[in-house]
Amino acid sequence: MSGFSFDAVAAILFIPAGAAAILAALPNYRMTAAVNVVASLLTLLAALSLFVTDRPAPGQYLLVDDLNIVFIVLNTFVGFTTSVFSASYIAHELETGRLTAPNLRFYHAMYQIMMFGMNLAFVSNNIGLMWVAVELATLTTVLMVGIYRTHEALEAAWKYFILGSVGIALALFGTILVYMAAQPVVGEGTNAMVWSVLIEKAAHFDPALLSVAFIFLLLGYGTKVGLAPLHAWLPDAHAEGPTPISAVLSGLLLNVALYAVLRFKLLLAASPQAIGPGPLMVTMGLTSLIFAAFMLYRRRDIKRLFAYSSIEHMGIIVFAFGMGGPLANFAGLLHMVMHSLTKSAIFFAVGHIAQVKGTQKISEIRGLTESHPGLGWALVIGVVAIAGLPPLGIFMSEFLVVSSTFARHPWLAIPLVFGLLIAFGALLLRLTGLAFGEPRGGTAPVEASYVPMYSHLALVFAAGIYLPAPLVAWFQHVAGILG
Amino acid sequence: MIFQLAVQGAQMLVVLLLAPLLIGFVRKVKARLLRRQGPPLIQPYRDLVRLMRKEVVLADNASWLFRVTPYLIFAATWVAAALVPTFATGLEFSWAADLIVIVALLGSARFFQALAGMDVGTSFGGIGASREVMIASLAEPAMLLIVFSLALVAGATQLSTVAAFMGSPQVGLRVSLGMSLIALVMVAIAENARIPVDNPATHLELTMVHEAMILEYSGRHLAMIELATFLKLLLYMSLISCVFLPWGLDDASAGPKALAIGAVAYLGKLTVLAILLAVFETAVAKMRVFRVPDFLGAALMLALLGTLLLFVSRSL
Amino acid sequence: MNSTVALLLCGPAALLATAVLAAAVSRHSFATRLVYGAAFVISAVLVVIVAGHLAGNSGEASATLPLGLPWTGARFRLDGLSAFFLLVVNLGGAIASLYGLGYGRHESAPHRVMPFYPAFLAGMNLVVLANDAFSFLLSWEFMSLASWALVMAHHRDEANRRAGYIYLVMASFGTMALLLAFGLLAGPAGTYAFDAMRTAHPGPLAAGAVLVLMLLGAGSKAGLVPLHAWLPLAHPAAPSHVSALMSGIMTKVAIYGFIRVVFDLLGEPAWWSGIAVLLIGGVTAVLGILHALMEKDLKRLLAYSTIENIGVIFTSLGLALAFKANAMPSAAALAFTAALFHVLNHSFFKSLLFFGAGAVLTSTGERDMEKLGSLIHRLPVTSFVFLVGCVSISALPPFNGFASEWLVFQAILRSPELPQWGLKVIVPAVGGMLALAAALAAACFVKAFGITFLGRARSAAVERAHEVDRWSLAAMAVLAAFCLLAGILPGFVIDALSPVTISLIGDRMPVQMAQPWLSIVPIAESRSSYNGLLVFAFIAVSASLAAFFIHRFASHALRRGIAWGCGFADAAPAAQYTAVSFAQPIRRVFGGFAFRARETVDMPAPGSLEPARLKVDMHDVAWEIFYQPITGAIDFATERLNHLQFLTIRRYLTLVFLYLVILLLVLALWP
Amino acid sequence: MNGLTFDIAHLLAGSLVLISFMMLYQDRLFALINVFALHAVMLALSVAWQAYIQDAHHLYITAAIALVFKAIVIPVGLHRIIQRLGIHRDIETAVGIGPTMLAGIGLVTLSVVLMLRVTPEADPLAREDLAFALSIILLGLLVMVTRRNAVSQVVGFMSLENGLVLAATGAKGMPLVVEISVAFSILIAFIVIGVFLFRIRERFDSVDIGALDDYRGERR
Repeated sequence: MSGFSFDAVAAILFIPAGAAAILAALPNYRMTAAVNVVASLLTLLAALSLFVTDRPAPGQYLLVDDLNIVFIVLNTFVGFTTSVFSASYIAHELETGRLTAPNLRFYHAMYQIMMFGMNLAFVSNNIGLMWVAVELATLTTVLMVGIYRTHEALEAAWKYFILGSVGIALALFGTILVYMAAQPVVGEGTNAMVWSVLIEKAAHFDPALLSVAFIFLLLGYGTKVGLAPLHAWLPDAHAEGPTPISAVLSGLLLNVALYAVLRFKLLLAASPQAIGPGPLMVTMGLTSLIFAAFMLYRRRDIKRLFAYSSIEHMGIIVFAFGMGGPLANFAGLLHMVMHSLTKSAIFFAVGHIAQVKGTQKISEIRGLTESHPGLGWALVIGVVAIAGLPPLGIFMSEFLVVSSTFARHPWLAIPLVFGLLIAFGALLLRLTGLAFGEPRGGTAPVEASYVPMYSHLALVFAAGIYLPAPLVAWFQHVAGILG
Repeated sequence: MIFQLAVQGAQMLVVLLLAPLLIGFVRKVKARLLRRQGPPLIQPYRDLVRLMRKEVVLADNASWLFRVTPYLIFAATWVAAALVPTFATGLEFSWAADLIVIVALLGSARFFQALAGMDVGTSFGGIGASREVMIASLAEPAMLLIVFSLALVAGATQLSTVAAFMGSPQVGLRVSLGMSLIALVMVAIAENARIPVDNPATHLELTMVHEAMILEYSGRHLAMIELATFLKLLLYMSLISCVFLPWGLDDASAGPKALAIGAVAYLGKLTVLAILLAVFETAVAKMRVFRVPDFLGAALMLALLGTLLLFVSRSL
Repeated sequence: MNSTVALLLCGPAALLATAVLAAAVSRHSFATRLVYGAAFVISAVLVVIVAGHLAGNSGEASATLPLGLPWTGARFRLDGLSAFFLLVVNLGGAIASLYGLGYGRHESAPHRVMPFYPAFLAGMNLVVLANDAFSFLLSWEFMSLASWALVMAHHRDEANRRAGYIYLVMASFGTMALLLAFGLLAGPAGTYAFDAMRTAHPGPLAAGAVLVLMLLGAGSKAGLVPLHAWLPLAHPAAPSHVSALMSGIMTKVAIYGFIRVVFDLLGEPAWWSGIAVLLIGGVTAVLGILHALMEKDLKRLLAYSTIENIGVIFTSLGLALAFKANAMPSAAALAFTAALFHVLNHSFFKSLLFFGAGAVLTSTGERDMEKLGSLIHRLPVTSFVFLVGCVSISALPPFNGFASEWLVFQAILRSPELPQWGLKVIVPAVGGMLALAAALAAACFVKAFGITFLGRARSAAVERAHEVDRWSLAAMAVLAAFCLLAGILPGFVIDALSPVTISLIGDRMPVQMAQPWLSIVPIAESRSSYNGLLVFAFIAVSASLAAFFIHRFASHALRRGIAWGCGFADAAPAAQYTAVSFAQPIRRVFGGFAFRARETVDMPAPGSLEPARLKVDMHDVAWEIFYQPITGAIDFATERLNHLQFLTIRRYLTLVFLYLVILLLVLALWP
Repeated sequence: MNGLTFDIAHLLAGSLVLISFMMLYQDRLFALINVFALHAVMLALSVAWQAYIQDAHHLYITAAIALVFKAIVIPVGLHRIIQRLGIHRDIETAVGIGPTMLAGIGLVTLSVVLMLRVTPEADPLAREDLAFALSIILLGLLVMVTRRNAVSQVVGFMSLENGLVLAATGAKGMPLVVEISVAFSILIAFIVIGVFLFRIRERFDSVDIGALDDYRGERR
């Protein structure tokens, strides 16, 4: 049986890779879009099969364990829905001539490569391999952000590229340091880079070396997570790239980087003398939260607005993991999943809105619930969810984070609540402008599939009311691992 | 039981009959103080009867409210007056309402009077109403604070109990009681639209408050309202006398002899108070409307001070 | 899984189903009847069930659903307190739905009202039923969300959008405060079930923090000064039957939350906790009614007067706290009963008044009193029931408002027995504030009724006005009847409240129905007593006697004529007193400190023809002290931080670099 | 290992740091590029030496890449592109040379202090090597943030990356070193091409990032 389940892991990697090869060859864009959707669906199915089949024994390079399995499923799921969304989105782009057929071929191929990179990052059992995978995913997104070739798009991509490369370098140095910390204990060679080995022996590693390593890793991967003050690339990349990519960036790539940080946090937690990662992460989380909350107010571009809200939520998540403890970790995981679903749903809606209104300027979009009820109410629900109002999922995680934090360290809860409120005010202010009032801007009918965004929102709603027991058990288990 | 009811009924009639006489007496004394002959004592009765006989001239757009109000005012005031011990405490229905309720009854009378003032839609009614509620908004809290301090002393808001307690030797002389008395007098003056707050005899619309409200009334309606105002004056006087001069008051069940003493004492007190009022009114001049808040604010402060000082005097 | 609770939970479920249904059919013509009819039936059924439970005095019942927070589950519980508030909520809901049956037809955007209306009712029901922190907060915020959607129903109006925005921001501020409070009560282990919180008593510091947080959280929803800013904006913005629910019912749900935590979960209060609540309540009462007096928009006036009544309720709650802390259960029971009684009464007459305002709005299209007047001729029934509402809310005997305020004063009169000097002195002062508020309330509603319904018509809109539909009238008539009944038979209510006081205070007021002549006696007859029924009878009898005798024996002749205008026949209606001019004397007296009001008169030179002008500028002090600085600070911060969006790549790199170096330094200096 | 091998490795690494310092006070583009070429050569040497003492033959490939690609191809390419685009040859500094040098010294001390906290029983060669690598990385970053025009920033980035390679090779028996160095070379190629030809050229007259940055996300 293990043979088959290894196939599952292999499928998760090879389906996107193969699809990418095919897509690069296919000329017709309809077909490429279709292939893209199908490939994503297959990948999702393969990922789901991981639940039913028993997992492979951790090898030198690949690993499936409690921590990454739901990351994988979430990743492939959002990847699939996004591919559906992008099919209708890109079609419109092609009509309006913002993109050409060759662009699209490139775009779809890149999409699958990116999925491949992210899946690889999740399943890799080797810190070096993970590094390579994360960078692969990053570079592909850089290329896709620049795909419109407009002045702004190119500059956004360039900014992303430069800052990203520095992040890459720092992360690599951290990885090397980890290896050097492990090498005296584990011995030379690949073993010193294998998770399952490292985590066992972590207690004997040199704490000082590990601490330095963690700082580099936190900064390196933190750049990808978009933590302030390393966030600079994120808003522009979201705003200027094609909306499906914004959705994937916010919904998935940030998670990939976060996953990496979590892995190394585990390593550090296992080595008592090293610096506690908690305070660092709490500080960075609060900084990002409050900073992003204030930045939300002056945004004029709708996609950039939600990009900043992603920064804010990454801040919350990192804060939660920094707090640690069963409740906070549980909340962090929950929040991460909920944020991926909600934020990608919001970007789906925003994408169609920008297409029907023909602009991304917040000031030129008004009264959506009048002119386009389907999109408008989807946006309302999405923003209400992202703002942490019940009965949607994020409310539960924020409830847990805030209350547990206040019970343990009241003085940390105050800035947290402060940031949440500031962000709430900004989001609601913009929402009131966008969704209500005298309709303004184009009133062209939408040719969009509501399925992706409403399915996401439905999931978020369901999670806010009821979490299925197995999911809870899994979350609690992982929360336990995270300590 | 029958006797009790009889006493209660007697009280209701007494206040009703005595009220115009009291007014007449006050006017007489004032006239004498001004070296005038003055109207005969029974003049108020004559006025009332004449008004009742006259037809009512009603403004075109007066509503049903305007016509119902006089009777409501009269009824509320009469009930209130009937519940204040005059010549005897512990009447049959005295427990139906304590001092707070009596104040509130007068409040409802005022409420409807102000509405009636606004009903016709002339500016005089408006002036009267708005000034009236302004005065009331200061007089009522003052009154309630007085009630507090009395209740804190006597441990009750039930007038009979209060009177009984004030009659008992355990009261002693208390500074806060003095303050309450002064405050009560000031409130009474304001509530009854007497000089210096308001001038019941004026007929220059702009200077008057109470009269402006009832400017549109005539005939039987006016009679009712006049009677209500008479009753109100009587009410306040008997209130002052039963709380601060409780001598001769006795429980209604004490028998005819005690009641007779009480009645005589009551008449005596009324006379004294009426003379004092007349003297005071002739001695002072009416103040501008916007000086009234200061006047009543003083009453309010006195009452509050009295309440707070109680604790001090208690602790001594 | 208790059957009663299960039954009660079916109510919100059915309401939510109705909401979904409404979303589907809201554009059809039959939707109004369907939705409001369903809401009415459901609420009525709930009323019956709860009333039965209260009457049966059948103790507590609880149930747990496998929803919400996984390891806690969604817990629900029905005890005396929740039963009483369920009664308030569903009674209000039923009557509002009845009103909506008629009013809903005039709705311009039904598809933006009907889906959220049942959801709003469901949310309030769930808040009162919830028995763990998560379900409570979820329902609480859901309630806010639904009402927000209702406020935004007429979203094309800029003012409404602003109202909705401020409302929801304040609401989530309150929720955060509650969240922190529950965090303290739950402790690090995260025991969010109320039953667990009840047993675990926090330390004095934590208890104090929880009290403050509850004042912030529940207070912001109930409208305590200075957290009231959203209320007069949001309540009037919604459709009138929703305004009635928000003002009359939702504020009560907030009070329920306060009572539930402070009296139930928090255990024994500290004596000073009473002082805080007392003072805030008194200030709220006075400032609220002063604001109301200055208003000329009818619905905003009503919203402000809600703030006043909330102040009264909180004052008596504070008294109850003080007495409870000093082990004076009988006095505490008195104060607590007074509070609950006033909760009930306010839900009656405030709904009634908002319905009346709605009727005026539908028949004239005006909310501005300066454009109304003389409606008593056009809307006879409405004006009559509105008058009843005004009398009741002005605390005039024999109506219900007076009964409850009388109880509050009786409770205040027990204050000398308190041991602490602070309380001894503060309580009578607060009593004075309440008296002031009551007197001002009377003034306020003389203005409200006098300007709106009496006098002569101030605009053409009034001429077209005609009486509203039967449903609305029925709803208002029912409420008016309740106001009178609760006023003349307060004993019933007081006795019905005894289980609640027993469960939370441990004592009850003496049995009232045993008293002769149905009068109420809080402590002892020698001390104080009141008999609404008798007073009512006396007034009725003597008034009709007087009328009868005069008409019979004296004269009943009547002649119509023009009003006396100082010799000028029939001045223009504009010459009447307006809402603003009516309030002017009181503004002169109180405006100085309450609003920093300033009057400037520019009088033209003698002989010149241009009119003299009187200009009054007033400030909302609370807004200027508390809210403007915050908005200013946020503005400043965003402006400053916004520069970070516009740096060059090199500068961003510098940020990263500096951050790295700092972290490395920290590490280097790490011991 | 015997002292000599250690000293040589030490010498090479130290000289790399020295060359990084030299970069800090270059004020002409060509000079900077030449110095970078020297840096690359030195890197190649030390990598080769590491390959020799660890007798890990795959490291020779890394050394070769460093030599060919970084020491020859890139510098030549930069020279020619500068001439073609006619960039003026001076380096605009955001921070003066003097302060930059001081900062550099500070950074080196910092990295040494940090790395000496590593427990002494760790391999001394590794410790020294890491200390040097870290200081090279920090200096490279310093060049990037204190120089205004793109060429010098790219050079800074490349020297940073040299530091990484040094660290990677210094780590005994670390797998994937070759792959990583290849990956990085490609990355750098991307950057260089990206800057000069592929995108920026067709949009802007100058490659000065300042011009790039006149677009800052949102127009004010």
